[in-house]
Amino acid sequence: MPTLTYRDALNQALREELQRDDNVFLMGEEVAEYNGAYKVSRGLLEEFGPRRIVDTPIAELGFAGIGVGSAMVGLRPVIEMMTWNFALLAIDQIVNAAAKIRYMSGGQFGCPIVFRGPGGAALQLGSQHSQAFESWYAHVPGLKVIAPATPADAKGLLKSAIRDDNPVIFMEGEMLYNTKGEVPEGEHVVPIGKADIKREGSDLTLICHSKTVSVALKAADQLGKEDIAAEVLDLRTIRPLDTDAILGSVAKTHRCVIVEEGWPYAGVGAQVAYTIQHEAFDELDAPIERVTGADVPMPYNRALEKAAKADPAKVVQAAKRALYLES
Amino acid sequence: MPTLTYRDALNQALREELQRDDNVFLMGEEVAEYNGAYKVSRGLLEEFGPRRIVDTPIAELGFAGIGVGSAMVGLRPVIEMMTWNFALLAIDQIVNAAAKIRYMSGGQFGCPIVFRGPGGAALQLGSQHSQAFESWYAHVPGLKVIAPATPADAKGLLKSAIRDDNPVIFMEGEMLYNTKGEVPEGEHVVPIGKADIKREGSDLTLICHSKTVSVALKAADQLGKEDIAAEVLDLRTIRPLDTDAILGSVAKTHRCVIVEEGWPYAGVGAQVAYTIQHEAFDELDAPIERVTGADVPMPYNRALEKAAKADPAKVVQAAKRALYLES
Amino acid sequence: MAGTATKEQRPVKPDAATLDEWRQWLRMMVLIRRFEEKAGEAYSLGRIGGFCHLYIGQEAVAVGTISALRPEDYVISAYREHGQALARGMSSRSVMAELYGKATGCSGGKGGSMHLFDAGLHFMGGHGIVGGQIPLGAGFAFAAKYRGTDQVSLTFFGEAAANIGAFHETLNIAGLWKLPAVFVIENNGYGMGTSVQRSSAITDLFERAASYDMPGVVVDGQDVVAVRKAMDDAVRRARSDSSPTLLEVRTYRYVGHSMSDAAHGTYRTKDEVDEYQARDPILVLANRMREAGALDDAAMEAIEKDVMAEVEDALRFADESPEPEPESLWTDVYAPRPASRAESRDN
Amino acid sequence: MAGTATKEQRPVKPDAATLDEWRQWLRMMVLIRRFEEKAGEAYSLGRIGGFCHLYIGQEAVAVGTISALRPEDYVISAYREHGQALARGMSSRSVMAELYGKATGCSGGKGGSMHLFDAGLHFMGGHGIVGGQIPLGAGFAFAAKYRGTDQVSLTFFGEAAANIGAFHETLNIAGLWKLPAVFVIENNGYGMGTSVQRSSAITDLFERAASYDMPGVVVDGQDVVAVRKAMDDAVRRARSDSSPTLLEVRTYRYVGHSMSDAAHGTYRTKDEVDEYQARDPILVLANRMREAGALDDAAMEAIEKDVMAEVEDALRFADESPEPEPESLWTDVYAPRPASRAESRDN
Ligand SMILES: Cc1ncc(C[n+]2csc(CCOP(=O)(O)OP(=O)(O)O)c2C)c(N)n1
Ligand SMILES: Cc1ncc(C[n+]2csc(CCOP(=O)(O)OP(=O)(O)O)c2C)c(N)n1
Ligand SMILES: [Mg+2]
Ligand SMILES: [Mg+2]
Repeated sequence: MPTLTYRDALNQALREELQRDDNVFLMGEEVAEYNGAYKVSRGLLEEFGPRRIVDTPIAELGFAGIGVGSAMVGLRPVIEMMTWNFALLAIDQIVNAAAKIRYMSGGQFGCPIVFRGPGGAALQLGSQHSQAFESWYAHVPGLKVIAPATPADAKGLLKSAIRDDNPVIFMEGEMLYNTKGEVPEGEHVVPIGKADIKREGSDLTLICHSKTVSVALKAADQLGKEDIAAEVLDLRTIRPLDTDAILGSVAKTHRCVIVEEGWPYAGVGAQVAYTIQHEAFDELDAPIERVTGADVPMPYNRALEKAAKADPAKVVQAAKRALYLES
Repeated sequence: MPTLTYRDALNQALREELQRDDNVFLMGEEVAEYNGAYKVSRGLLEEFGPRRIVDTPIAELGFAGIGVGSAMVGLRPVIEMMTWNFALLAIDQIVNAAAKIRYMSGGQFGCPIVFRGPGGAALQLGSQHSQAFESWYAHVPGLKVIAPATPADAKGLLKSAIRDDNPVIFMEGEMLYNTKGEVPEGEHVVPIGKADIKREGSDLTLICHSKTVSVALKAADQLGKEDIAAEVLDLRTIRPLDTDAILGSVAKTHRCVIVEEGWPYAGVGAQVAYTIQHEAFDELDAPIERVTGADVPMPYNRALEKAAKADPAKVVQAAKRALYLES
Repeated sequence: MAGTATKEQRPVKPDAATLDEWRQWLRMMVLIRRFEEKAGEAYSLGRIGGFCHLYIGQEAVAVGTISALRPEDYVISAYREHGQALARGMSSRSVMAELYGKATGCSGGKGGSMHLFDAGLHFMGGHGIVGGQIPLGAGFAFAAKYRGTDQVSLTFFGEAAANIGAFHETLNIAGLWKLPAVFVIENNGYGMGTSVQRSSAITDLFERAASYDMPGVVVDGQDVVAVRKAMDDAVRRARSDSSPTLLEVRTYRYVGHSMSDAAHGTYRTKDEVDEYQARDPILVLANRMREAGALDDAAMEAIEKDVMAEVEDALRFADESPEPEPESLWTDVYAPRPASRAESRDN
Repeated sequence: MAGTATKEQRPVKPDAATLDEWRQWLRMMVLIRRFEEKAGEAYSLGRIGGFCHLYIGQEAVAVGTISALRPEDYVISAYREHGQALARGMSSRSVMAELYGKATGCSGGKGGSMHLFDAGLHFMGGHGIVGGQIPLGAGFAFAAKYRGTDQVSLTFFGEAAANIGAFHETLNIAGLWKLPAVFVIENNGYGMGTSVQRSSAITDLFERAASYDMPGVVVDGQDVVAVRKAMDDAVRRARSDSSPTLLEVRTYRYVGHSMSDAAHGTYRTKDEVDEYQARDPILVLANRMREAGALDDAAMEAIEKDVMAEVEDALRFADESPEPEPESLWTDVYAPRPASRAESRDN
């Protein structure tokens, strides 16, 4: 199997879906002539031309809505948000149009659209450029939310997202674009709504997604050295949640730490924790722990930023709390 | 003590704060000449004139940002969102400017601003006009979020919000505007961050806020007829959460149902449930239950809409699940 | 490009085909008027819920513009869209049933007054967020261009919506990309209780077209013939040259913003309303037809009778239609498999 | 109101006061140039992190506009704001230390390159969301009018930001309410890799002022004297008549959009960059001064030396300054009591 970067895996998914279906097009700021602000769309303009790879003005609300309109009449737009921070300007079109068109119209119109781009923090980009909005979009019925952690999942889930008949929020990570992994060639499709056990273990479950998968894996390594076997469960899809996989793992381990990049209040972890205590109350041997981004706007300074982020040390500590090894 | 409607209690709070401090002004669509779309600002233009009661064009992003700018230089704007649904268009200014100015500037600038207006569903207003966004704003560090249930709390908390030096999201309820209650005259200030026991009980805790307080109280009445003593805890402030009050009540009752108007995924209830299981794991005798709005866009049809909303029957049922009386 | 103003024009001798068209327009305008009056009554009786924004007084706008389109073209509007839905050919029954929230309504009772949809007729909805439909309308035009069809997209919005960001972003893109779209500012003078003078730095809103390199046109919205003429030009530009137009239509709503707003007395005078009613769009067309010898009292009465029968039938139909199935609460959230209650255990 | 174009103007005989001003402007432009060059180097060495958007080539815009203000006026900008911060009088030390993320930086190391603030100098920040600062700038003007002061608010943004909703909504309100504001479009031809021709339906962006009932003015941004002249007019309108201006300043950035973007080769040619450099703003002013006999090689060298000393000192200061206290992660979230770690147990 070829080894690709996460970036190139996304690029491959886009290319293959563009080839497969003429209704698919890519639109956003700098996606065409500039090959993408983060080069995810490199070479696509050359291959597919300006009809299908469309540079826009800086007008997130406008081009998001143009995408939604085109999806209502059967095109399958992929709208690149240069980063998810800027999508706040477009969120009315995502929440009030894309997510509701099917319902409001009594099922007459669908909205097969993908909004994609990097979310969360990169390095020292400061408060306005370092936000993870998974839980916001997952809050909204009508949307699906995906956040892949590996190149293979990135490819397979983006292909699924483009083929899905619903509006899909697809969250990538700037810090993941250069990471590498094996990626199946051609028709590699990962189903939406299925979590993935990235490492098996029986002592506790580390639930994670996107960038925090590698954090959890590193923590699991460290815990392994202390003979603690952590299972690492990558949600991959944030909405719909793979409740079966979550409960299955917790039924085995009885202890759980949820690791996410975003802020704590009503984050993804809050929903996961609610679900576990509700569905598997008697399975739990200890309180569910979370490791989240610090509950502050992201600071610029490098050391402060590092302190604000979830890291393996914090996960190890939380795991030990969950194991009643530390308080 | 005079009996006032929730609407008039808000009006009184605005009037008193406008009288107290010339830096306070009210801005929004139809707030002045029209006396407010929901008449919360009735009479204020007449008393304070167009300098302080300011009608705006339909430009939520623009006038929210103008408010934020004016707050950075020391004014104390109260920005009326005709409903919180429309604030999605302004959310970039609320999240990326108001909530972060203090942090990004290293504490040099504050942003003493209140965004207020009705949230959640009224009657048959359909998908785009019936959304409860408490958990979204509460997710964001830098913001405070308030959602009062009674006229007295509405007055006391709005006064506190206007005097607070932070950006405050103040969520009212269109269905609450006509409800009545006793309201202390003059200087009645309810502290931000303090929940309130609206009814005492020892068998289980119903945690609620805003419109669901009356739902919980009705459910408690019905439960009372079956000799089940439910405590009704009104959060009043959504962020910061009054964790002490929540844990205090659960330590007494050991069982809990959270009732809220919004959608379930990563709602306020998810955060409350996480907190309880985390801080009071051994106090819980049963899984925490939630009654939320249905996980769908709001339908127009009256019966469907009713089915989508939290109601006393659903709360009674959930309470019985929490009491292991029903499954 | 500066705006060009099109004033009311009176063709000297209308031919038979023209008179035929006029007759259809007249009937449609009367239908909208009576439909809305009855909808208002039904609202007062509690048969219609939520918000209800009537179109009375603005009939010539919907009829003059939509009549210029082909079936494959797209129409999208805001929440004040009953008249446009009817003008597009949706049945009085399906619209009224939707206002009643019935299963037979155009949106299955889930949309309501603000969210009328008809996929078959390419009626792309009523939308409730001011300006929210403007980018969607451009999206249909984008799709037409993408596919190489010669479809045209018609987007309605109020004059107050011309101050919101979505207007600006969309028109810039439409001008830049030369989308086959017609953007109609339905200028009825007020956004709720705020006059255009109090909401907009300039009141000749068609002049904003110059910012977007597209023609800006203003037309008298009480004269359906003038509206149609201006729309024909705009549609031609869109269909043949793939180029957009900003068309401002000056009209007036006789009734309140919605059913909870008084027609006059707060932000406008009765005199002002009376003044506009003197140039009622139905009257203007009827007079024109009378002058051409194509309408007499009997014919007018016949139209009224025919229309009233249709509206009464629609009311009866709506009244007798079934409510949506309770399970439909959970359908149409996702495709293709409906969401099941089991996935949403918390309610 | 149609736009009026102001072209480069050469006063025949500058007086001593003028020459004095020019000398200050020249020094400030040279300071900005050298500061930015050194910031670029420090970035390449990893001493500065995140995004870093340099101002090189655009110096006359900041200096020509900000020099027209009084201390009590307000200035706000986007993320390309180092030059404006310096022009407003912020010390090289506090700006460079902020780029280094140090406690001594103007924003305590929490803001970084995109978020420079100085409350004392009414420098209201660098902002990272395109167009986000435009309503804030209008807010300062609103506050000035509210309080009855004669303060003026100056808001900078790029030409690509003129296509975003916040621009439209704010300018309409500013025109409608007659706010004492100057909106400066810093038109450097590109938004990242997209030329103005590919992002905007019209490229004479000052003409958009007509949509908002305010004067639209365009000026050569390579000539600081012309910029200042146009700004003086705009400030006068704001201060005396409380009326806003849209001022388009045509300029050019010599370097890439940010440090990760090449100066040329992808979306523009080296020839194009060279062409603009031939009309370098420092050169244009220096030549003007030489013509007036107010500058010779020695004087120029003295300025360069003085400036380099200041920049070197700033680098040293930034380098030697302490990191922020770890606890400062948790402060400045809320006022007045800092958030404590205990309230945020999950991290
Ligand atoms: C973004 C947004 N803000 C506010 C509202 C509330 N609102 C509904 S209609 C309306 C007035 C719109 O006026 P106009 O665009 O002129 O259309 P008209 O009602 O006159 O047809 C307002 C303020 C809304 N629906 N959406
Ligand atoms: C709303 C938003 N969309 C996209 C971006 C990414 N972005 C940052 S700068 C920029 C280009 C802005 O160009 P212009 O306004 O001309 O300013 P310049 O960089 O030329 O100074 C873009 C697209 C952003 N920061 N905010
Ligand atoms: Mg109107
Ligand atoms: Mg630029």
